[in-house]
Amino acid sequence: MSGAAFQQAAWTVHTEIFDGPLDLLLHLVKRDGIDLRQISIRRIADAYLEYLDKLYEVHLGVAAEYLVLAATLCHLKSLEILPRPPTDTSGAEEPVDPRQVLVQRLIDHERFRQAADQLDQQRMLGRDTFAREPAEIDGAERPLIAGLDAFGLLDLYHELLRKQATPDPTYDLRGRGPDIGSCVRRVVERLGGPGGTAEFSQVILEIPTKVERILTFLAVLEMARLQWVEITQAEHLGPVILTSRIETDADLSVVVGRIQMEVGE
Amino acid sequence: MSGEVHAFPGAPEHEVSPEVLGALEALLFSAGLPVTLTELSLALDIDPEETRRGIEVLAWQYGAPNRGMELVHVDGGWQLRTQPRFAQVILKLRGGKPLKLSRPALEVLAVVAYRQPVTRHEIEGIRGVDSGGVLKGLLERQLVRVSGRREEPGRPLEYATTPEFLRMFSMSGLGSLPTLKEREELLRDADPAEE
Amino acid sequence: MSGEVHAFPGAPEHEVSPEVLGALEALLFSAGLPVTLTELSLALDIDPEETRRGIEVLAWQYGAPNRGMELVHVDGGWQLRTQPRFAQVILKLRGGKPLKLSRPALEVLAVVAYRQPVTRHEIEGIRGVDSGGVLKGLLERQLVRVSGRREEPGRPLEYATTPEFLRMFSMSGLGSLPTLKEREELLRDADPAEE
Repeated sequence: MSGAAFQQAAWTVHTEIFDGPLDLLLHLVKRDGIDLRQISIRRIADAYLEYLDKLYEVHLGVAAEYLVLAATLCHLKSLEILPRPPTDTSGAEEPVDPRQVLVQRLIDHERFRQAADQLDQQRMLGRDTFAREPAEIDGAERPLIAGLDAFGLLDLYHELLRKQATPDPTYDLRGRGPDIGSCVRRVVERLGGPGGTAEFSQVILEIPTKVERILTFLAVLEMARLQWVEITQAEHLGPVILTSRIETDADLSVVVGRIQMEVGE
Repeated sequence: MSGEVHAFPGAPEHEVSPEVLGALEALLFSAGLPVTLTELSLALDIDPEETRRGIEVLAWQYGAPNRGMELVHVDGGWQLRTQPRFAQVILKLRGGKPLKLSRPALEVLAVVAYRQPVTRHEIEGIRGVDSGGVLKGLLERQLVRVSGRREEPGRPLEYATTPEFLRMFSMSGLGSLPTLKEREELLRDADPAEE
Repeated sequence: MSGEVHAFPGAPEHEVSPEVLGALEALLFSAGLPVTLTELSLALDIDPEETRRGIEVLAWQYGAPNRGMELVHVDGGWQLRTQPRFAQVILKLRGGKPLKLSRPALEVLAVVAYRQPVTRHEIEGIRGVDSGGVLKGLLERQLVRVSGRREEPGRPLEYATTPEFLRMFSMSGLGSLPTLKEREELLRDADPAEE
């Protein structure tokens, strides 16, 4: 394979042709005409490793999941070469043949690849066939429901009043307006001493104006970069927790001055 | 919305291929909105005159007693619609589902409920957006009524809620509207950790 | 291409009044979404058996070469849709690209469809690749939903397909999924000696 052609082929590992290591393995099995019923682990392990090697040659990063399969194949290959330990006849359970596990995974993978093909051949709404939007029915004829109770109504009213109470601030252009320094101070004070924590969204919501919220957001990012605050999130979409890492006796004005310098304020 | 139904008395003489008729029907069906002769001709890659003849044949076919739609000339284009004589059954199939009040409607209702009698100007002051259309809808639905006129320059109309409003929110009277204080108490009781 | 079009070879023998046929067509046209026989019968105030005959006659009539739609049994109901041979002209009129699902999206959908309820871990075991992003996209498009939690350590979420999935792939129910190929069949297909 010429260099350019190979580069092209290698590149496709991360695009549509190989969607993950099993996909690549299946491709190699088919390419080399390997019979799945008498699969030689050595043959497909070698083919797979050789392919990964070529990827490294062209300095392409290989995703971790490709390496996991490589390790599994090497392990299987070593089992095939080593003599099998005598099977424990007293145990009722048949030992699982790791080769069969791999074959089963390849078969399942192929099975669902074909199922995906079949889905794609279904008459697809929006591609092969089109329906109509439901026609508008004259709303005046239909019964109305509120969708919320009296407390919900009150909440809405309360929300409107609160929005009205905090109009966008007006700025005196001669002055400096809100600055990042005061935002840093606010976050540090809110978190308390070292180890003090608060939920990030709470911290932001307590701040009255949009501009200060944005500045505080930037301040927190900058503080995290300087390792003065730790940002953690226990689970995806879970709450984001800020933890203060500033020593109690640290001079806050130094901290603030550093950030102001960093952001060029 | 009005539109003109073209009922052609006899079968049009024009020869139009079944394929063009089918395609025209599919296009008009899936478009929903009125489509012009030009748009149809471009999509089908045929002469506008042929499209016009096709439309004429199609409109005539929809005149048969076993058809449910009609072809209407509206807004400079052609549109498929259900025949008016089926309005009742359609309403029976689809009209039973209740309509939910929109967020703007709920907001205006909230302001009227807590501030009544209130002028449109005051409502808009609190919501920060024009509320004329929403208010009109609520008046038509009889959730809000005109209760009088404010004694100030321009004598603007004042709005208040109606018995229908009380019914919708299952309240015996305006006295049952919860207050801000009650709301705060409720929140404290519900989740002490949150305060 | 498969799909559940009921093309009746000859004219159905049933006598159905033109009025019922017209009303059925109007109902299906205005509903847009699939409508069940029961819903149609209630709206028309006729016997479900008569509705069924009406649907049969209507489906047969849509088989004529000059028609643009077809009557499809999908998601447990009946829906009017354009005939696939007009997909090109419709897309031309709309000026939009046809809907396309990516290969990974189709594969994840296939695993969810055949193995539901299924966990993310199981999907990734079959595909051999992280599928979180694809799954999220399918959830957003409402082709897949969270159906519950698996009673096992960590209580992982389980996923299943939605009615929107059936509608998109023109299936009357999960029973219409093509049968999965068996192990022996796949091995035979893959056998290089037989190619």
